[in-house]
Amino acid sequence: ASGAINSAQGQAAAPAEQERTEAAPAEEAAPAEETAAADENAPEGDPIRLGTIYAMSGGNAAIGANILRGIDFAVAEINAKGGVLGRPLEVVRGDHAGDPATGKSEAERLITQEHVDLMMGCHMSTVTEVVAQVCQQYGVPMITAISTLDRLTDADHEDMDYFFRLCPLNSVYVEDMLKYLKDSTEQTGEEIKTIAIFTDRAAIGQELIRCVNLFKDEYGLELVAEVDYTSNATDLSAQVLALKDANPDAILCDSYIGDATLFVQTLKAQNYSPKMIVAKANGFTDPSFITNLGSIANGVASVVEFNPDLTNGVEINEEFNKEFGVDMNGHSAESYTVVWIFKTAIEAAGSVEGEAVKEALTNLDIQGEFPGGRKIVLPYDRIKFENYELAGEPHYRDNTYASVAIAQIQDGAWKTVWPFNFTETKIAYPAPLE
Amino acid sequence: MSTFLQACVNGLLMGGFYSLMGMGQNVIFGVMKIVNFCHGEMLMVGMYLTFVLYTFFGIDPYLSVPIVAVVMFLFGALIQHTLITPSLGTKSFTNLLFLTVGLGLLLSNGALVIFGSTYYTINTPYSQTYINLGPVTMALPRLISFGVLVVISSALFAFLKYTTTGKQIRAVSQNPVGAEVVGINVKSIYILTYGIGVALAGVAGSLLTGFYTIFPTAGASFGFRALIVVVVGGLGSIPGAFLAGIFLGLLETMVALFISPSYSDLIVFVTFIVILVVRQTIIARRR
Amino acid sequence: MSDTPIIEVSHITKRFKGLTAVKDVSFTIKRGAITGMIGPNGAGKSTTFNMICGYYPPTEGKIFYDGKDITDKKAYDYTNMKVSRTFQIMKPLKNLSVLDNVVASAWFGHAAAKNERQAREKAMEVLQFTGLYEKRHVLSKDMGTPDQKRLEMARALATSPQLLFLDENMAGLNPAETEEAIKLIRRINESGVTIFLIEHIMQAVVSLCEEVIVLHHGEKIAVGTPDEVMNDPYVMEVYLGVKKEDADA
Amino acid sequence: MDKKKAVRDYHRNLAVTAGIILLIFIAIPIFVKSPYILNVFVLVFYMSTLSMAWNLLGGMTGQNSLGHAAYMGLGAYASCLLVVRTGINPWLSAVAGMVAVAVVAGVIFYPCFILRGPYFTLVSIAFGEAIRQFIINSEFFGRASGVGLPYGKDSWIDFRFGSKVPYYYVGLAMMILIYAFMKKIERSKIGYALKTIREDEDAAAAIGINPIKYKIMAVVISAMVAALVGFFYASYIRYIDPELMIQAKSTEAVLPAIVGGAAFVEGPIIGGLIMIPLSEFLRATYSAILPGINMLMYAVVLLVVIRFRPAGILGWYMNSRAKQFVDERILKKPSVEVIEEVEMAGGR
Amino acid sequence: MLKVSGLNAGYGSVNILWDLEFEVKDGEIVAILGSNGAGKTTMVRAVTGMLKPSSGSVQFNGDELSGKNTRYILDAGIVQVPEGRQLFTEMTVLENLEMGAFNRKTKEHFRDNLKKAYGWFPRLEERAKQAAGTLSGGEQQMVAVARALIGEPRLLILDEPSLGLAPNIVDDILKVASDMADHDGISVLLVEQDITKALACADGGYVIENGKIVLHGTAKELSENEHVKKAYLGI
Ligand SMILES: Nc1ncnc2c1ncn2[C@@H]1O[C@H](COP(=O)(O)OP(=O)(O)OP(=O)(O)O)[C@@H](O)[C@H]1O
Ligand SMILES: Nc1ncnc2c1ncn2[C@@H]1O[C@H](COP(=O)(O)OP(=O)(O)OP(=O)(O)O)[C@@H](O)[C@H]1O
Ligand SMILES: [Mg+2]
Ligand SMILES: [Mg+2]
Repeated sequence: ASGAINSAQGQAAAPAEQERTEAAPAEEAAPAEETAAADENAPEGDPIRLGTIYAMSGGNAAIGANILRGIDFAVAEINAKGGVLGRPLEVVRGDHAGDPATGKSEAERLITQEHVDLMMGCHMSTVTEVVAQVCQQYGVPMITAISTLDRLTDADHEDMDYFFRLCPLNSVYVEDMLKYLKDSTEQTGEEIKTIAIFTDRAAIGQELIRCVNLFKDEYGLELVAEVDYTSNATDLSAQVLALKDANPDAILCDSYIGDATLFVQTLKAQNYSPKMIVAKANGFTDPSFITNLGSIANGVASVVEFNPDLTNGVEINEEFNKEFGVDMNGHSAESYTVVWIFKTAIEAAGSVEGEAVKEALTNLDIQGEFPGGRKIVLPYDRIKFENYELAGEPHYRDNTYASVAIAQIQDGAWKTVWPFNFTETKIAYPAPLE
Repeated sequence: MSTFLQACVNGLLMGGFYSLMGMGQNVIFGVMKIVNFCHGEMLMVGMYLTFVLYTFFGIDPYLSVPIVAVVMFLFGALIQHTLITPSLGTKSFTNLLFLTVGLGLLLSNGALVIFGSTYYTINTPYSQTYINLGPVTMALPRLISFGVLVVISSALFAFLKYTTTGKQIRAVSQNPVGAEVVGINVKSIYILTYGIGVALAGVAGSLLTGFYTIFPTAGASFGFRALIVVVVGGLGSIPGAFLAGIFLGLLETMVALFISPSYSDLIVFVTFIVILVVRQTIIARRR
Repeated sequence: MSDTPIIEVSHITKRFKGLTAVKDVSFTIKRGAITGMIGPNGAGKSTTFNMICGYYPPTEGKIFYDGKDITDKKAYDYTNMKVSRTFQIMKPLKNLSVLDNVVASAWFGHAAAKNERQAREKAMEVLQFTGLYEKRHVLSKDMGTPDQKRLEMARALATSPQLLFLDENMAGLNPAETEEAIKLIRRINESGVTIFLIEHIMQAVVSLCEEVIVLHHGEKIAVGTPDEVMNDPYVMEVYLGVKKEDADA
Repeated sequence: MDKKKAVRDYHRNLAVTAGIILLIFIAIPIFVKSPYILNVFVLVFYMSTLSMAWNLLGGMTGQNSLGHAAYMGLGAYASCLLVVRTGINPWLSAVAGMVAVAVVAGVIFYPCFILRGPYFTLVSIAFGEAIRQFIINSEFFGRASGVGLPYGKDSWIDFRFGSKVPYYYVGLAMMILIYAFMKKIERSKIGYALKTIREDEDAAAAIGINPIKYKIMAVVISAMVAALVGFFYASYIRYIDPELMIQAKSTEAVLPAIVGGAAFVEGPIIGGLIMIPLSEFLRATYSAILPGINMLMYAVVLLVVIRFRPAGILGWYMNSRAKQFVDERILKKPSVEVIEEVEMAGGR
Repeated sequence: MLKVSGLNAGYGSVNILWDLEFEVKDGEIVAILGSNGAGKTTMVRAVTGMLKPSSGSVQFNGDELSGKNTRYILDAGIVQVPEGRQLFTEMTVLENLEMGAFNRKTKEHFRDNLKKAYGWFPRLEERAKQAAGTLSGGEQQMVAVARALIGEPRLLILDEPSLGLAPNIVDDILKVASDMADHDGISVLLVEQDITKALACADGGYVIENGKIVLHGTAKELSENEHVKKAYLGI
């Protein structure tokens, strides 16, 4: 199903190395232009308004914070280089507090009161679904950077031609996770036969379970336990005991940051060291995950949409860390990229008019690097929104080139370990958790 | 078998926290007949306080327990004096209920404003120390916490049962006017009890930082469990709250172990309703 | 029909845990009359009363109303049977006006109002009858004891009872106010309502009651006209507190 | 004779004032074109209606429920699932949803009515959580992922519109209808029974009220109205998930009543008109600058009202000069005695 | 002993008591008469500190009590049997009585005082372990009086002690009051509706109407007063 995506990854490795040297002069040239451009253009034009709708308050506000860092970083960068069509970008923030009704209300406010030209959001697919409808109704182009729910772009949404998705779909994530499990034998010498799922009972967890069931037979894996809990759990020891009892070769998990932290602590407390833990990003890749857990996080692996050690990521991560004091994570990197996509599309359309930008997005094809910007910082080298079929279902306007890597925490930092041709780092097996 | 033993120990250790929260809630409810709906948020404030003491002053979380207790007591006393006491006069249970709900909103969003949405933990040299007792493993912080809270609960029980102040508290809880008649300063007792209740929640928060993340809405799940504990253990009964807390902790782990972790919440809520209804029916019959 | 007693209490007993509050008590209440019950504090008067009115089930024994067994009837069925009561410890609907207190009652009972207008009219009538009319817009919690006692009675009357139970409805009234209350009760009785009352104020018992039942330690120790009962030496000793010397003299 | 006229004039003035207020609401969509502002009104309408549902139980019966989000959510689920699974008309599904919720609420709460005061509140929370957990664990209800209603062309039959205006009018009509209904209940036998129960259950039994019967009635009516709101919500947002039933949502349902004045049928509407625009305004203005500050300020407003105006805005108004002025100058209200006298006279 | 002058008090903005003046001497029983709602209980509350007077003075053995809290006033020796009893319903009878011994050094004398109290009300000894809330109305009143006596009052205030009591118990309680006045030099302020009985045991009395004192005199004077006869005795 994701053959195309895989081949993209395969190709990405080598060119990325070459392009790096080429890109350097372009980057150096930029500051010269930038000063000139900044003086003439940036402060003058009417700002182009980019609406963002994320949870700023409520239980999942931490995710919103990471996303907005990425957006702010990109906007600063773009404005410093003269903005878009000579006009500065301006971010107008909305807060959906995790609630679809509030999301709808905010979308309406941003569009009709704040007159935003573009929209980004949300971090909960359930809210994205509602917000996308509002954008469609008012003809405001919207890109979601991180909503991975497959359904968002399925046949029911065929007509929603103002809505685009950058990130991979859940099924892509999960299939890559399973692929990693299989490929790992090559390095560890042990075959993974049984798996267990540990996950939140919220929508994210349901998706993990659904997708694992979709692919497990194809990869010859036996699902021996499905263990779930309610978000912000007070205690996970019962769950950990259930996993311990099932004793799988690998655990797949998806949790928000608080539960992810508690999970690893509880593994230690219950004296259980699974040999392999692979997470579906989310809380596990939140910057505070490693900070909070310290050495006991070593060995946890996760899907990453971005990692600082990716060839294209090292530089931006340094700047980003200088600015915010934390590493760029997948959410920050993806939202950073979306801002650049909007810039590119607007410049291609020559206006910010919704219809024109939508057309430009439909036809957009970014290969390697953004015009006037960096190379794509994510682990793939092309961005194009396409209609296609996935597992026999039609999908619309997804970035089919999107893919993910797998990283593992080693010596207190995320190290990319898969695909193997992307990295030198070897899998630490069994996961030490200390 | 070893899983079962481990589950028992886990339930016991966790139940201790529920007990502590429940006892705080119970002291407040017993005396003022108000359900403190911001009890979980008070726990959260205690967590942040411990965090601040550790990060900026390097005070060990367990050493900060007394400091947190005092600060939270004063904080509770202030709230009682400025907000709750005046509203008690209206005799409106609804208003009092939503007063504490509003306080909860205020506290959790206040934490969000001050500390942001980041999840923090406190890592002490011993946070990753584990003790093995035969087939059972226990994290040292949890064990210490449990010990501390057993001491606190017994102290509280003795305080209410045997000291003059304790008796005054009980007298006020039954009849504030009568208490005034025999010379008890009812308002001070209110301040004292709310202070104690809040301090207990704060201490629970402080102890919890040993193995739980700190974030603005951290208290919510604990707050509701405190309510369950109070009701199951019997309003006003400190030993009841202690046992009910342990019971709840065990129930959660046992349901997760023998039925499914997915249903542990559902079953806990249903059990709660059933216990409540059955007990009240018996009480009503006895009338 | 008219000679069956309106209430017949047959061998009722009530035990609370270890304590027997009422022990094998039997008596009847005569239709159309005012019957009183007296006895020392804790004798079991209110308990007897509560059993007849369906608040406590008796541990043993039966209660008949118009010859029908009503032992197991629920408290809220009584107004439909034309029986109404007041409480020793008053229970006004504190946050409602006096008028609304009574309107609420007028909606219920065997002759319940069919609509709002009827309910109000009936309430107004009762208020005038009980002398609360002037205070109808006062919140009931803002009234003093005698008015609240009167309100208790008004609420009971608004359900159009044919049998009315009054538990210490005159406690806390001074002699002048007691006279007023006595007149009111007599008026109610004259309108055809049978009354059963508990009272410690002898002035009222003597002037109102046709028959008096005396309880002591949960047992019936005497029954008769007020005169007979009050001259019973045992009653004098345990209840009236007439000094031995005085009694001898 | 002129007493009669004074009363008639007063009633006329009342009707005219009500009419003017109604006209203003009807006219708003004609003058206000911003969909966002209309959206805020729609929010006010359905939240106020939900709050009125709560108030029947909380304000009138004295049973403080903190589980109304669950009734609303169940109503939304029932009607959504019916539409999605069986394809029946949404309006029919609304009725079916209300009936279903009424049955569930009545049956589940029947044994709980032995509970008084805070016990009832606690059970209502546990009940709400239990329902939510049940849905999250149920494949039939779509687990945590929720259920979406199909989009499509504007249609009255499917109660589906791109524009806010139809929702505005339906919402307004719903609110007014429920208001009239609640007003009717308040003055009826049920209303008096509920108020009596609130004040004292023993006293209620003494005058012939079966407390359990009437409390169940209150819970069933209240749950049905909440289910109706759930239907409206689902049709408006077109997507529902179990988060709809979290306890914070139940709290939100109560605040309009508390702020407006729980003792009055109008309380939830007044409170809704104040609190919902306030919350929207605070979020729009401050949430992006300093996350959390909006809810913080909202909480402060709530605390200030409870602390200093414990009877709510309406309770305050009732004892204020403003009311005196309105009564005397605008409505020309005669004294209570005069009104009473005329009414009683008219009755004979 | 107790000298009240110019006392004004009320609830919120409503003034109930208007310039009250009265006096209770050592060992004297003073009756306060007045119809319902006249302000008698309000006066008791103002004297005992449960209600802050808006102006005026309450002097007790030369000590100014106005504005002091209940505890201070209790320690000074003014103990009341409140209207409505105000017992601790879930505590046992014995515990209720213990609660009466908070002031001064009464804790030390508790055993002796308890014995005395049981002497006056033998029924309480029988019911010592029963929860006060389940006692009959009259038994509860006994507990309230006993609780006050255990506080070793120098001035005992009884607010409607006869309410709901059997005639013989009323006599008992009034007799206890007179005995204490006669033998222990305790003064008694008696608020009572049973005016005949009250005046029979009192030395002097005051009549309050609408929050003002309208009459005062010896018990004999009052019981012969035409106004008292007409308005309060219904003669
Ligand atoms: N807490 C209160 N708030 C407002 N008004 C009150 C309060 N308590 C009493 N009042 C009013 O004060 C007035 C005097 O009441 P008070 O209780 O002092 O009368 P009383 O003489 O003791 O009557 P009773 O014989 O009924 O005990 C009454 O009009 C009463 O309504
Ligand atoms: N619910 C209960 N539990 C235990 N004992 C009770 C209960 N209710 C009443 N009693 C006891 O039963 C006895 C009779 O009480 P009851 O209230 O019937 O007395 P009464 O005759 O009405 O007295 P009074 O004249 O003082 O009102 C008392 O000794 C009382 O303590
Ligand atoms: Mg009695
Ligand atoms: Mg009084």
